[in-house]
Amino acid sequence: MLRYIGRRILIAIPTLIIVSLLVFALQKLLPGDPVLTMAGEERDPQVLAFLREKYRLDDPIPVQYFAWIGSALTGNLGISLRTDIPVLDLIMSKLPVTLELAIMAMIVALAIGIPAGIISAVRKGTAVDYTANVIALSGLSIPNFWLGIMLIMLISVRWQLLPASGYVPPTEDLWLNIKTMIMPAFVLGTGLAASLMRHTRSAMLGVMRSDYIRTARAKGLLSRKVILKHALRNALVPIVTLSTLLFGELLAGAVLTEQIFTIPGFGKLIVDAVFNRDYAVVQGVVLCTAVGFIFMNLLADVLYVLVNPRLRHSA
Amino acid sequence: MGHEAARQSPAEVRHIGNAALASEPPLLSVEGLSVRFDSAPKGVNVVDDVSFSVSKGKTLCIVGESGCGKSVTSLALMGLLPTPPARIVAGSAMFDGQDLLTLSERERADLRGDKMAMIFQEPMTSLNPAFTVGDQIAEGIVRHRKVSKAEAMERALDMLRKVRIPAPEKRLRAYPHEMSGGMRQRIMIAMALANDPELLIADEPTTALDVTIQAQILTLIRRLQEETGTAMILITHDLGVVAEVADEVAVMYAGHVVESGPVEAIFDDPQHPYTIGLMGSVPSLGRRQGRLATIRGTVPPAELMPKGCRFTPRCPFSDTRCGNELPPLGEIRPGHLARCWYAPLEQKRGTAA
Amino acid sequence: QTLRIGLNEDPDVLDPHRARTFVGRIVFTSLCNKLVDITPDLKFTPELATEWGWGDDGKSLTFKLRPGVKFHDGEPLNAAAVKANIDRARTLPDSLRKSELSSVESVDAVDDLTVKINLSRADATLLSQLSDRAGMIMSPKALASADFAQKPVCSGPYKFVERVQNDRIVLEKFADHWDAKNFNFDRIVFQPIPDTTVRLANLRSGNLDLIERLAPSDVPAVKSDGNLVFAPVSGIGYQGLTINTNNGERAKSPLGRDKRVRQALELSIDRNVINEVVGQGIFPPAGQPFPQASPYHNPKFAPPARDVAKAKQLLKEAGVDRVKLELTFGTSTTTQQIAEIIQAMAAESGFDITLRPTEFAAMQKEAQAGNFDVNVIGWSGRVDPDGNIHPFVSCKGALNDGKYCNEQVDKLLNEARVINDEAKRKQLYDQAQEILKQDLPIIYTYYQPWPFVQTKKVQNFKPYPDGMIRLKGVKFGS
Amino acid sequence: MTATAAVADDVALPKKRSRVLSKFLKNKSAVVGGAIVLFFILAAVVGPYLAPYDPIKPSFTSIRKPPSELFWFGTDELGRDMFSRMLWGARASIMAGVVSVFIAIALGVPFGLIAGYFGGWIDASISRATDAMLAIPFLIFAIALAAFLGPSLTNAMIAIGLSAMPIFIRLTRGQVLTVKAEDYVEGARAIGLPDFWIMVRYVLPNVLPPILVQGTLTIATAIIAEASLSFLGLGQQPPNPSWGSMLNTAKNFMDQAPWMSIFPGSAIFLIVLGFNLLGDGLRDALDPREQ
Amino acid sequence: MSVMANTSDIILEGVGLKKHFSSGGLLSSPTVVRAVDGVSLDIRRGETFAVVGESGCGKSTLGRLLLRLIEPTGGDVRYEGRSILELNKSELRRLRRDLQIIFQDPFASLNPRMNVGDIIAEPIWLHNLAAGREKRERVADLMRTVGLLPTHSDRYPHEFSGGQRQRIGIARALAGDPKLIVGDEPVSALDVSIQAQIINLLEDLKDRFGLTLVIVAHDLAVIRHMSDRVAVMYLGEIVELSDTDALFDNPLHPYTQALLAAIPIPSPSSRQPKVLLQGDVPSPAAPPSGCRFHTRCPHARAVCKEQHPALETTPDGRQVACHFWREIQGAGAGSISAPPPSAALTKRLALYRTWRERQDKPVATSP
Ligand SMILES: Nc1ncnc2c1ncn2[C@@H]1O[C@H](COP(=O)(O)OP(=O)(O)OP(=O)(O)O)[C@@H](O)[C@H]1O
Ligand SMILES: Nc1ncnc2c1ncn2[C@@H]1O[C@H](COP(=O)(O)OP(=O)(O)OP(=O)(O)O)[C@@H](O)[C@H]1O
Ligand SMILES: [Mg+2]
Ligand SMILES: [Mg+2]
Repeated sequence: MLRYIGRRILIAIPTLIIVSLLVFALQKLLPGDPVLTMAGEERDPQVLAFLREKYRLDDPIPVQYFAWIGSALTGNLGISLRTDIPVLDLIMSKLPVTLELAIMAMIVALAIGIPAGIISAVRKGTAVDYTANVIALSGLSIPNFWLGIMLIMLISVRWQLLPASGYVPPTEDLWLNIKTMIMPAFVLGTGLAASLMRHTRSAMLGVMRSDYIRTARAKGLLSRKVILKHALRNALVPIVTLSTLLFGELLAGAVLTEQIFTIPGFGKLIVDAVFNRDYAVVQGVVLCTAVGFIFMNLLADVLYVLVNPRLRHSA
Repeated sequence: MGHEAARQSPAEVRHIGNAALASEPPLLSVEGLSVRFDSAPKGVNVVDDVSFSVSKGKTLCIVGESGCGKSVTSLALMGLLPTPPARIVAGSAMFDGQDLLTLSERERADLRGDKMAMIFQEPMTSLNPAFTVGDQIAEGIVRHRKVSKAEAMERALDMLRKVRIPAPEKRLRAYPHEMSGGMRQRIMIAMALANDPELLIADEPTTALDVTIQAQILTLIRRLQEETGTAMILITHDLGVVAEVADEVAVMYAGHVVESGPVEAIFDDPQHPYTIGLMGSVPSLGRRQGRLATIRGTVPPAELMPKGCRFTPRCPFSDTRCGNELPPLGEIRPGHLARCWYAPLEQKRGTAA
Repeated sequence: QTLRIGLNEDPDVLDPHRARTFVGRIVFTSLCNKLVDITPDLKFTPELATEWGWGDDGKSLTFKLRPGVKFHDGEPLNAAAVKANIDRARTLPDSLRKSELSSVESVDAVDDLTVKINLSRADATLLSQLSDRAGMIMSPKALASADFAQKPVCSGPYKFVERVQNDRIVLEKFADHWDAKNFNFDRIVFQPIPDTTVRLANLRSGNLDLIERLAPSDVPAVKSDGNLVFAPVSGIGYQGLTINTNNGERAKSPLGRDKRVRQALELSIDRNVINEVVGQGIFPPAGQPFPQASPYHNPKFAPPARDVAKAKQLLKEAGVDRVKLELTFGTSTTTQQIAEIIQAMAAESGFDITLRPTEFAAMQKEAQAGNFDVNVIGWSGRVDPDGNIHPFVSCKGALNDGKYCNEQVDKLLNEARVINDEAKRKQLYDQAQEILKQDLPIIYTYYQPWPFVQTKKVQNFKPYPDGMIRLKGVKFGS
Repeated sequence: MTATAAVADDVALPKKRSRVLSKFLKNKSAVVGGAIVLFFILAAVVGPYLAPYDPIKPSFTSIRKPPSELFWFGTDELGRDMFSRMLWGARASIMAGVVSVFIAIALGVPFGLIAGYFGGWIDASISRATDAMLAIPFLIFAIALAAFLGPSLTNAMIAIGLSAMPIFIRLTRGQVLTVKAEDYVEGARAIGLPDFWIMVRYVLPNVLPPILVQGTLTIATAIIAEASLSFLGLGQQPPNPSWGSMLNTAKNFMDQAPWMSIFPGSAIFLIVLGFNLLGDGLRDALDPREQ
Repeated sequence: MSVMANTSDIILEGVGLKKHFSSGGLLSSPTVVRAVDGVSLDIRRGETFAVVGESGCGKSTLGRLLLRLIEPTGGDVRYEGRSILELNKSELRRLRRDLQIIFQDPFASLNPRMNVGDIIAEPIWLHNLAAGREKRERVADLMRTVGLLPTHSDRYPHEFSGGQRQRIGIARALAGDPKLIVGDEPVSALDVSIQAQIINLLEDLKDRFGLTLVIVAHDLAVIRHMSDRVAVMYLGEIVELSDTDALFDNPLHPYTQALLAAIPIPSPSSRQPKVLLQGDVPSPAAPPSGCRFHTRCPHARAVCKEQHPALETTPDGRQVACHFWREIQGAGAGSISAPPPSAALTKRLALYRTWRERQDKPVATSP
């Protein structure tokens, strides 16, 4: 197992190198001049020159790249061009926020997706199945930003039930924290619930067709037990794997959700950074999400092995 | 039940025949079982008017080509047919004095794995990969017996010993993937027999196995049957297997039982053209005897299925009547029935027409 | 008591010398005191300096400092501190205040409470610069630390507590402030919420007490909401169209070469429609860079009424039938609506306008490179008239994207910079405007308003034309 | 006996011509999805000819009018007829979905095919690059690309297409690995068919169905992505409408003019739903395991 | 059965063939599966050569090695005396015409997206054997040859039954005028009645086109019926190679003996208890030392565990790999004495054949 993980990590290295190249190239390609953005309304030429020098923006691109990679390898991701805050600090302070959002959204998605998937697989072809499908697909089909604003208008403004936006650290006020996160988590989670539901459904359908389900029924087990023990247990293998991979999608979804609900997380950080041409932040954050993504992939594979006795024992 | 009726249906004839052979009433007696699938064209049942019976301690073999309805028949008996699309449209199956087909789902579930058990064809996929073998055997015991999990495990261990699995204590905690096909089929057998069923249905239990392993499994099944006196329905398409284990044989073709009777009668004196063609199609193990006698063509698809004898398009002896009128399951000799207008063939088709 | 303020964006570095954003100035207003402040009618008023005076020939400026003022870290605010700050603003490599203080030659701490600023040339704009970030005084002791921007230490009525980027900036009442009794809140929380709809939603749901820059489209809704108070003020900034008259290849178009075409464009635009349709009445039409509140405003340069016939006539004179041009603007709903309206209106007199929304960072670069025909630009405005005109139309102006260059205009504007006499300056600006009105390097469209909205709970809030939030006297009603 | 006698063995063939089609038609959700998609495509094609008003020209006398007989879907903030704009916007939105997915497939499938078929270092390099692209969140990638290319609908389509490409590379590659192991591919090698032809005639047609299914699902994603890019100003350019950009403007008028968001919002919802249903239906219809 | 071919005329020869798969190693260290481990054999022109053995013993791998569909780890394959491993591209293409393969699974072995006409025409197109009308005629001919209706050439594989698909596969194999066809379990997946049809068809084709057949199978009855010589494989090695009749009459290797003993005999009257092989086939990834069969062999002795027996040639020209073949001869022999069918069955089969032939006739004369 360790060996396997080791190999997977080795494979991740070239991926990370390509990611770093991609990120670097991508933002060099972005139109606009970070210094102009930084220099503010007055655009003092002296200041422009100074900033160019300071952030080595006049160096040849390869030099810039290696300088960045060099310091990144020592754990120094540079400082934000906009606010002077070290990028690592930014990442560290935003990560928990996005993670909280992602986890809560995941809970929403799981809580909706899995039961709905099971029910619609078991009741395949019935009205229940179609209803569950359409509801799940609705989650997927409504643009996040629209749903978000609708919810704010309705729940926060009209009914004044939940705070409209913002973020309160759980350490400060847990209840308020949860209250602020409910809507964003719901918006983000419903999008994922659909795909989770679809996958659960098809995994369940696949499993329900398999011979060992027939065996279980031949033993006289009752439907409930057959479904919840024999079928679900096996269907969980692909679902668990998928759920970890969905974190990537969560992160992407978080970009817009955080934008709408003004949640100071990763998504907002990176979008702002892209628009402000805050190179150091863009590079650092994308690299960090890429590492996260690769880690999630690895986790998915490991989980796959762990929940799958067939593989677990050969480990 | 049919016995009170004055008119004798072919099935009743066969019953009398059976009764003449076996002293006690059959454990299971199926009559006129018909199953259809929603997708099939109207009037074409995958299993049509199938009747047979099995007595305690005896083995009934059902043979026939792939798709002829063997599995559907057995699943119908176990109550495991997917409904929809499958639907039992007629028939009765008396088991231990009750008609299986009229029981509620709950009652069927109570019977399943208890008084009647089943072994499936695919040992590789019929065990749940997520649970240990012991767990899967014990589960069935806990379901039907008032025992604790530990007691059930104890019983599972006994069963492993019974099916001759080496190092049973260790195997109890093993997962299915850690075992070979033959081993898994033994587990399946252990699972099926764990509650001492009165009837065991084995659906092609050895088809997926190598010859040497097949021989081991067949021997095992036969021995266990002798020990427990369980009645068995064994489904196969291998005439060799039939010859080795059967007491009674039912030959199925496209959903009909075309011939049935004691194993010797079927092998030594086959009556239905399909049975004869089947025998001619099997290469002999002795020195080569020339070309194989073949059955022409393939089973027609449901929409082209003849109204009468379903073997008509492939039968060398057939004529127009065959295609239009379904021949009765006529008694050739006591207990030996054939569904053919021209049986016995020498008499009715002996001279080249 | 906590006052929650919704900002339009997240401020940048919290170091007045290096900061560049408008919202940053809003935060600094509560955090840092400056030498002088302004009144709502743009007069200078004492803050850290109690009095000031120009020296001979306007080549020096002397401030008398308020006694007993303390920084948030307890250090005393004295002449030395002021000198240190102004020197820092002039010399720090990445100071953005350098050009603002370019006339300053040296600073003398005459005594503990007297500072004399010596100039290399007379500079009429200096006082206004010192009423803004260049005049904010930070604790010299704190300045020594490398991460000042993370924990700014000033002498304003509120001191810095914490900042979570993109989320909030928290200030806390500074009890030792010289005017502490006039500041009523214990805490101020600034929350950047870029989406106007969401910002307003937060105000309505009670999460915020005050927001800046309401979207004009929400004006009717706010006005009809009994819980909210709409507090707009016409700003000192403006919105306009910068025309590429002299910057690279793209200036060589009929529009860039011929002022008649530009005049035709101006005549095609009905500023009142923009005001009513997009601005919901808070976008007063502009025809010059100086706001109505400014003494330099001249009614003579009022915007012309729309006149399609005349516009067509001008185009004919210029020898063009239809003019193709691209209108570049930053991605915002309001700007987009204006662009769409201009496109539709100008089409009637013969302009085929393609619209090109560009995100801000890219737009700036393109503008500098001359890669545009017409840019929609906005200017937040400066108290001194120079700030609203000089950088934009002088030949070397840092913000002169169209590279308009007219020696006479340059001469007039430079002259106006060094004269302290208001009447004389006004004359010079009028002369410049006379020329600009003909040449039209910039077509002014409307004055940038600062539409604030507050809940009814907030009392005594007075919006200033510079868009800053001054909390003196502001309090919660019962 | 002569071999021709064997003809006699051939009795009759089952008639099972359009099994896929009939399975598809039996699948209710697929049919509903297909109908929705068809309806919208029709609207996109002929809609502009049916539009009662100019979708671009503002009319300052009819600003933000609620739906009425004159303006079925009401008017927008510049007095333009929402119904006409919806019809025109359909074209942009559907194009955005279809074209970007077309780009993703046209680029992704060949890469996946080559990676899966040849394996080795070719596979390794393509796969690592794919991983890298997948590791950057989809929307971030699309935003950065669109910003680089400059805001326009075409560029948004390219950006979305490129961002969606790695999914197709990965899917194709995985699919190729399965198909490559099939006997019929080995049979093709056995008759000496060159690799190129094996890829074109054997592998490609057999990997295509799941890719087409994924394609319809990605169209849905792409339509939303265009809306999101519009939300950030990187999609369809004004004054031309796309549902995404209309929605983006409309959200500022959510209170005063709800119709401005309800119609484009529902249209996006419906068409995305339609494509999703269609994709799911196709999946079932093309899956031999499904009944 | 008569050996038609000249013994010295060897068409295809495998010399010390080896194929090792380094498998997976997903979680553990990679394991090497010795699927084929040092197999030498020669196939004579015109004969039917059978390879038999339990699942996983390497039969299919051997079949593919002989056609160079996979590259051997070691050893050589000679076709008409020439190593096929050294062929250049165009020569290899030419070789692909001569050597063909038919697969076990009739459902997986045809491209589901090509119609039958195209499938069969592909080799003709590829090797430029014919074009246009001529090509279509050849396809029609081939279809008739294997017993399909040429009018069905525009149908797709899924519209055919298993047996018919197998015929399509055979037609495709025949399209390039091959000299030798490898059948990898060509009838195992078929029903008994269809299996008989295909067996007959293969025999007819073999006679008609003078083909050499290599049949990989595990059904011993089929092998006995079809083949001239048989190679018995166990865990990647040949343990016995002999003329078919000799092998069935007097199996030399204990494994062959066990294999024969395990076959169920289709005659209920001759039921008898059997001596059965115990245990399972060991994994080819970790084959036992010495004689690979020693773990299951009833005659195993100490030396079997240590020494690997060579494949030696017996005086009567058979080959066997067992240290003790001389001593255990006949230990399992005669087990396969299927009793003659009953008189009634014989009579009725004869009647059936007569009617069956009559049934075919009218069709055979029709165009
Ligand atoms: N779920 C189903 N829906 C529709 N038709 C079915 C279904 N299951 C089985 N059938 C049809 O019923 C017929 C009988 O199938 P069954 O499985 O009983 O055959 P079998 O005799 O067991 O064949 P085999 O030897 O291949 O196991 C077949 O033609 C099959 O196509
Ligand atoms: N491509 C491959 N990669 C790894 N291992 C393989 C591969 N092909 C075959 N093997 C292994 O080689 C061994 C021999 O396989 P082969 O297919 O030749 O057996 P076989 O005798 O044809 O069996 P069967 O009767 O099941 O078809 C098996 O253990 C198999 O798992
Ligand atoms: Mg079956
Ligand atoms: Mg094989």
